[in-house]
Amino acid sequence: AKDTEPANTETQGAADTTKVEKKAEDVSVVFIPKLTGNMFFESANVGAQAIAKEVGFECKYDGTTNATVADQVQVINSAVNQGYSAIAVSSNSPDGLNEALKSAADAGTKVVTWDSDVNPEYRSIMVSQGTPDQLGRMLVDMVADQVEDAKNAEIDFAFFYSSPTVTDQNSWVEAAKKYIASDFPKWNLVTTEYGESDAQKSIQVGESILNTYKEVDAIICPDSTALPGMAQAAKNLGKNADDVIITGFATPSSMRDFVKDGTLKRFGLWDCEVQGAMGAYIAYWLAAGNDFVVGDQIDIPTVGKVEIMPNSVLGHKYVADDSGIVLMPERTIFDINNIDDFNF
Amino acid sequence: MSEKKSLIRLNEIYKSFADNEVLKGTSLELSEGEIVAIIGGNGAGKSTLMKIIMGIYPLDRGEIYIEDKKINMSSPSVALEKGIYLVPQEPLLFPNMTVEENVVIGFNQNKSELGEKLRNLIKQLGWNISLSRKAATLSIAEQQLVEILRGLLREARILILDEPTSTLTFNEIQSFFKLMKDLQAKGIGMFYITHRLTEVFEIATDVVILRDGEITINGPVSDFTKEMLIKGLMPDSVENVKEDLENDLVGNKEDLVLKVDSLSGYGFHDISFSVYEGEILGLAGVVGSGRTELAEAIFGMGEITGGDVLLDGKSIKGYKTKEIIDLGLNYVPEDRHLNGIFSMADVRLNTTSAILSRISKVFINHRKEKEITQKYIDDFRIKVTGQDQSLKSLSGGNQQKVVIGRILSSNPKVIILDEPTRGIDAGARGDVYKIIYQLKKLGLAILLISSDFEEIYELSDRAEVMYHGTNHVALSKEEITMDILTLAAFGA
Amino acid sequence: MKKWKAFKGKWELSLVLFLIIEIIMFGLINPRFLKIKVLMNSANDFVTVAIIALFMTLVIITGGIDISMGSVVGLSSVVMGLLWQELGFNIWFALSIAIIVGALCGAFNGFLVGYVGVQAMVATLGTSFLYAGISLVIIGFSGISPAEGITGFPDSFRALGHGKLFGVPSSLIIFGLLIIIAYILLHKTTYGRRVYLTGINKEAAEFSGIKTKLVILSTHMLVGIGAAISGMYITSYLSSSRADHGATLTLSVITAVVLGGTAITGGEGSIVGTALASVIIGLMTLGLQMTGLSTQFVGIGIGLLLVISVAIKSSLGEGNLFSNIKRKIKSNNG
Amino acid sequence: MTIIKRIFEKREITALAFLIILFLGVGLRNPDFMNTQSISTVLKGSVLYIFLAVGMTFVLLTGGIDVSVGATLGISAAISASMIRDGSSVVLSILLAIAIGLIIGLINGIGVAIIKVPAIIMTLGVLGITRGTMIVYTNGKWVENLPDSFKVASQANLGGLNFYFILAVIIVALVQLYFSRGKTGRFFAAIGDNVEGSILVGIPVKKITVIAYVASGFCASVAGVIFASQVGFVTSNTGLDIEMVAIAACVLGGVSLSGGIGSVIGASIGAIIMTAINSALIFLKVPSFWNKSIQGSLLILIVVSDVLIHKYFQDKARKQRLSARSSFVGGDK
Ligand SMILES: Nc1ncnc2c1ncn2[C@@H]1O[C@H](COP(=O)(O)OP(=O)(O)OP(=O)(O)O)[C@@H](O)[C@H]1O
Ligand SMILES: Nc1ncnc2c1ncn2[C@@H]1O[C@H](COP(=O)(O)OP(=O)(O)OP(=O)(O)O)[C@@H](O)[C@H]1O
Ligand SMILES: [Mg+2]
Ligand SMILES: [Mg+2]
Repeated sequence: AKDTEPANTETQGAADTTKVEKKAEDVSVVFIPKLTGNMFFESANVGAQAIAKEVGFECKYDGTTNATVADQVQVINSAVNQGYSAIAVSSNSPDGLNEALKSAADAGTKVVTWDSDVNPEYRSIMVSQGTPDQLGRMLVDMVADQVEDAKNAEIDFAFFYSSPTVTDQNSWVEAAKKYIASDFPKWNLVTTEYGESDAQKSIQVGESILNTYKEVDAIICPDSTALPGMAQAAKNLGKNADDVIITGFATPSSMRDFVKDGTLKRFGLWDCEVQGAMGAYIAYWLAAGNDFVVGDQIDIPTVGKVEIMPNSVLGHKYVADDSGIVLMPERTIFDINNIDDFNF
Repeated sequence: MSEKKSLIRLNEIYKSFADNEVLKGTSLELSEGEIVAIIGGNGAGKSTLMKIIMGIYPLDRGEIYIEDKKINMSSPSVALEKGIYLVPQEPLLFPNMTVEENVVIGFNQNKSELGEKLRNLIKQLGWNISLSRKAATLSIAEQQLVEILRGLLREARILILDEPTSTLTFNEIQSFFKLMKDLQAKGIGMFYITHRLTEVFEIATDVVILRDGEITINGPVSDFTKEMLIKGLMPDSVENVKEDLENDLVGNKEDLVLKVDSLSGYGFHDISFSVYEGEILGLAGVVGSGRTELAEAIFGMGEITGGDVLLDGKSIKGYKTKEIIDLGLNYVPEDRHLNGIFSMADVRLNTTSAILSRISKVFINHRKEKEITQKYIDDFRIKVTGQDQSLKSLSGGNQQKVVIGRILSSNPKVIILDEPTRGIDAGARGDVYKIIYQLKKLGLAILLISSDFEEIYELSDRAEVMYHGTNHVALSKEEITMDILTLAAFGA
Repeated sequence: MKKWKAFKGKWELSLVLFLIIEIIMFGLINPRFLKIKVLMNSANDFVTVAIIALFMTLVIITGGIDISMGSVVGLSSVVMGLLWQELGFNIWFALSIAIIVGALCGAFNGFLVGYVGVQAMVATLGTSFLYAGISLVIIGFSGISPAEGITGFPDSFRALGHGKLFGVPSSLIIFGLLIIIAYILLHKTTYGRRVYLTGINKEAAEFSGIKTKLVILSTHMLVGIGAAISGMYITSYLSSSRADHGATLTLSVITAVVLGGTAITGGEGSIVGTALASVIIGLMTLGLQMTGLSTQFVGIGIGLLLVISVAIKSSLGEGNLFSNIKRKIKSNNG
Repeated sequence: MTIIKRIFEKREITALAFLIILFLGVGLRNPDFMNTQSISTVLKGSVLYIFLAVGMTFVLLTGGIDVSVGATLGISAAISASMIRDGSSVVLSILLAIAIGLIIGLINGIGVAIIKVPAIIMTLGVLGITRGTMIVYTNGKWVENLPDSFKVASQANLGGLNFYFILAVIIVALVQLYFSRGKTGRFFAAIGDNVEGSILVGIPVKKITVIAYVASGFCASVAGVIFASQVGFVTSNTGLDIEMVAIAACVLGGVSLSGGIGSVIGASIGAIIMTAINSALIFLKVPSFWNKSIQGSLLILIVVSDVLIHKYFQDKARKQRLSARSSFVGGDK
């Protein structure tokens, strides 16, 4: 890999003296979720639209109801065909979009990813909520925090998320398993179940998990449908946070009632509205004619300055001047104390 | 009879299907207590006219008066309300319902009362039919009985019977006629469609001949003789086939083609007979005697549990239908609609369906296909507008000719004809008979299954009579008479 | 009356007409739509549906249906990927085996429908679960991370989905070739004739010595092969082998076949119709997107297109809406 | 022999037998599956499918099919949930959701019965349109945070049985009664059995067909409301692919896809089977990547054995009847 050369003729010195070469109205961004109709992505879109309005560029939200690579490729192709200047995409697959993104780049479209990355050769910047490692650890820690002497406790736990084919949830779960194996050797995985992003099925499967594995101590649900489903299941069976630890990732609004009534104590997520805003803005920023090298900073209205870090922070091998990562400032753990502070 | 109250009057009815003008200003009247026999060639428009009365088809032009009031016959429910009921030519039962459910459906009365009435009716008719059987398991004949029961139970004022007797046995017909007479006495008017002229004289008060959508003869039965009616039906004066060919009737009994050797299966048992080249072997019997099962078993479509079938001395037991056709045996099925025709497809596709692999290797040879189809259209005088006319728009007789054409296109040595003239008019029947003779002359061995004893009598060189699944009696040419056939078929 | 009838008889012709109107209309809304490159490249996206639809036409003509092909697409993709990556097979050999797997899946469908006599919809509903399940099971056993999938295929294989010949994208070439094959198969060979005859009247076909069970089995097998080819194409196009490729194809495939004029009740239909309908739907999707409509609403457009076109088609038939209206008008005048 | 035959002819009984075997079989490996809690989970979970299957049975009996029920369920759930969340009266919201279901059913019915669009096409089109409309209505958002009072209804028990399940049982009983005793109850099956025959005996075919689709739309919208109450939040993919489960349930319960045969009791048992399989696999502690293939295999196994058993008895009956005909002569002679 080439070494990064900070010397750059166009953006001399500090990158916060950003030159916007195009007028905001001339820039159009397509903001692409993995699938539409999922609360997480809809919230991200709220952030994206808000910043688009604030800055004054056009931002189209486009996706399909199916989280499949093929559908997403079609959406990307259509964006390129229509002559949009940039896309910000949350990818359904680390590699399935490569070709579509390559032709997009060839056609002059700027490519940014958020939430879920692709091979870094095929995008400029990724707005990351954290590495799989970070998120996997976070899942485990949210359980460990609720257990006395977690290191030596013998607890039975289960994973419950959307499907065996979904990319990012599986990557977090893989990381979580590794972390448990090294740091919590006495923990015992009893089952992994899937809710297929189907709310009703999630409840039924949730109840069945509780009925089958009566001794289960913790259920980790890194899926925004499975977590509320699991919580509702526990509630239906009259269980609360003292009987079984339920945690995972979901939007605070879908979990508010469960936290308040004590069904579960804590769960996490990052501020997806902010992430959406960052993704959309960086796409706009690039399309407006800005260049960067790794190490530069971007000033994002309403968010603040963020630094472009090398791909290696996410463990990628591909390192280049024009390909980097922007990390989200913080991930949040929600509990009874702060749940009312968030409205996404 | 003119003083009688008019039940229904049709005035100048016109109806066409696409370009096919079926009814051309037909007028007809039915009064209380009349039985009007309607006869006419296949495709003359008889069924169409009746379906218009029933409100199944809308009419293009014309008026319908019921008891002198003009009625807009927009749907069958209007007709039913006015006391009209049609026993259709092709039974229209609900296969997944029991016989009883089939009969009582659509009534507004109490079901148990209706059931009671139905049982009485059956007793009165002396028919043997189980009310709890599913209609799907009924033979066509039994289905026809159920249809008739429906009509009778409805106590219609106007009853339309479209060829009700075409599948009934002699006894069943007699009890049915008796019942018709009872109804007649009660003042019920009936349209009675048939292809059997003897029945016209037996039961009808009036007779109407419908030819190409126009009424050519109309009047009391007493004004006509059978000969007059035949003449009215057949303008082209169809010559008497039988006499024409009498000389050739000596079969060449040297070459045995098909030999059935104590064959057993489901519905037939220990059947033996032989068919020789250039010979017609009649297989008589009443409906339900097991002939269709036998024929289907020979044709590779039914199970054989014992015995053997030899074609040219070679056993074809257990062969697939395709192989049997290729070896030179072919079959004209009994149920034309179910097993015989591809109704959506055109004449050409129908004709060549059994010889696809013969006229073409992989790609269809359209030229050859056309030639073959045209040959049969010409030979059999099939009335079509072209080779690409769809089968469903042909009349029954012409459909049957197409089926026979298909069977022959496979160049068989033996053909089995199962009720080849069922529901076919006298004209077309003459054509079919001629075709059968032609085939015989060509040296084909023919097994003719028929419940029409007259047909067996006229055509067969020898006859076997089946009764309850066995071949009961074998008759030589001289022995074949209507009396003996009837007696044998009923087990005597 | 005559004109309407001729119109109905030539459903394909009205599809062509519709296609032209569609192109002009979308072209007027967004001129970029008319760029040859955009139009040609749109094939990359709809060809996965079109390939399967071509062969599905045969199944539907026999009176059946196959709703498992989406799962076959995923299964064939996974099989190929695993053979190549885990067992180190040559990519083309792996591809051939994947197509054989597709054929076997189809054959099993055909066996259930033709020989056992299970209703096609039910049988293939069951197998759609089964085949999708098998993909997951073999992934589960292979120990491949479901998060990463299988990727990094050689360039020669990637050319399948990305290559160009005289400027024409490979997707169009594959589509064209398969149209020709399917057309010849259905309209020019005795096999095609048997397919029609089986669909019109299975019993009568049996009495004509046609092995209808085999015909049914083979049509399902063709769909299986079509689905596997589609799976290979999409694997190459996306350079990624995944179990959920094809998960959402079913409805589009059936829509294309039916819009193409094939009667869902069997006995009637044509390859040209299906091919045209596939293109119409493909361009419709592209066109609606290019009007700025969000992709998730394209379903409304396709749904309307399907219902309206089939309603028109059936209204032109005897005894339906149009002729009824005509008759009313006529009888009022007369 | 005849008893066995009777039993196999009554498809409800075979379906029930399979359900019991499923419970016993799984219960043998894991007795927890047979405790009241798990059974109640299954029954509660099956309510949606029962409603869908009942509606679907109306349509299937007439020889049609309705693949739009999932979308109808979704849009009704979204409408009722969002109105209730925004403080509208619960009754009004439910009525409106049901009205939407009735309208969708009416559109389907008119398309199929009067314009004569093949059922699968019509409902497929309406599926696409309804799904799109639902997304427009919800703006792609989930409907969340329904009042607890509305959610609690889904947990209400009467005599140990879930309230919604009891409701479903009552509806099934009423519909079954209507089908077997009602004046027009037999008409649905008659149309699927033989349309021309139905016309001939004066059955108002168009009207009854429209009613069938309206009934299906009604049931789907009721299921939608129940979904909102049971789940407590309505995602945008609510009801996605659920129509296939409903159809599979009907088929398992002996409703024929070609029309004319079937009962709502059978369909409901089928619905419970489909739900029970989901839970059963968890209780069997099978690694969950097996779930789909086991579900598929079971579905295939059930329908194949059903078809084969049926064929066997039909064939046997036919052979017996035919043999009786031909052997009768022995006694006669
Ligand atoms: N539904 C239809 N569509 C198109 N053509 C039809 C239809 N029904 C009947 N025909 C045509 O109308 C003509 C009259 O048919 P119809 O059935 O009335 O004859 P028929 O006198 O009853 O003959 P048959 O003695 O064979 O029963 C035939 O040419 C037939 O092909
Ligand atoms: N009880 C039955 N169950 C099922 N199919 C039957 C039954 N009875 C008759 N069939 C079928 O109906 C058709 C017509 O039967 P039909 O009653 O005419 O008797 P058959 O045995 O064919 O006698 P034949 O040909 O001597 O009149 C045949 O194809 C037969 O297989
Ligand atoms: Mg007739
Ligand atoms: Mg017979």
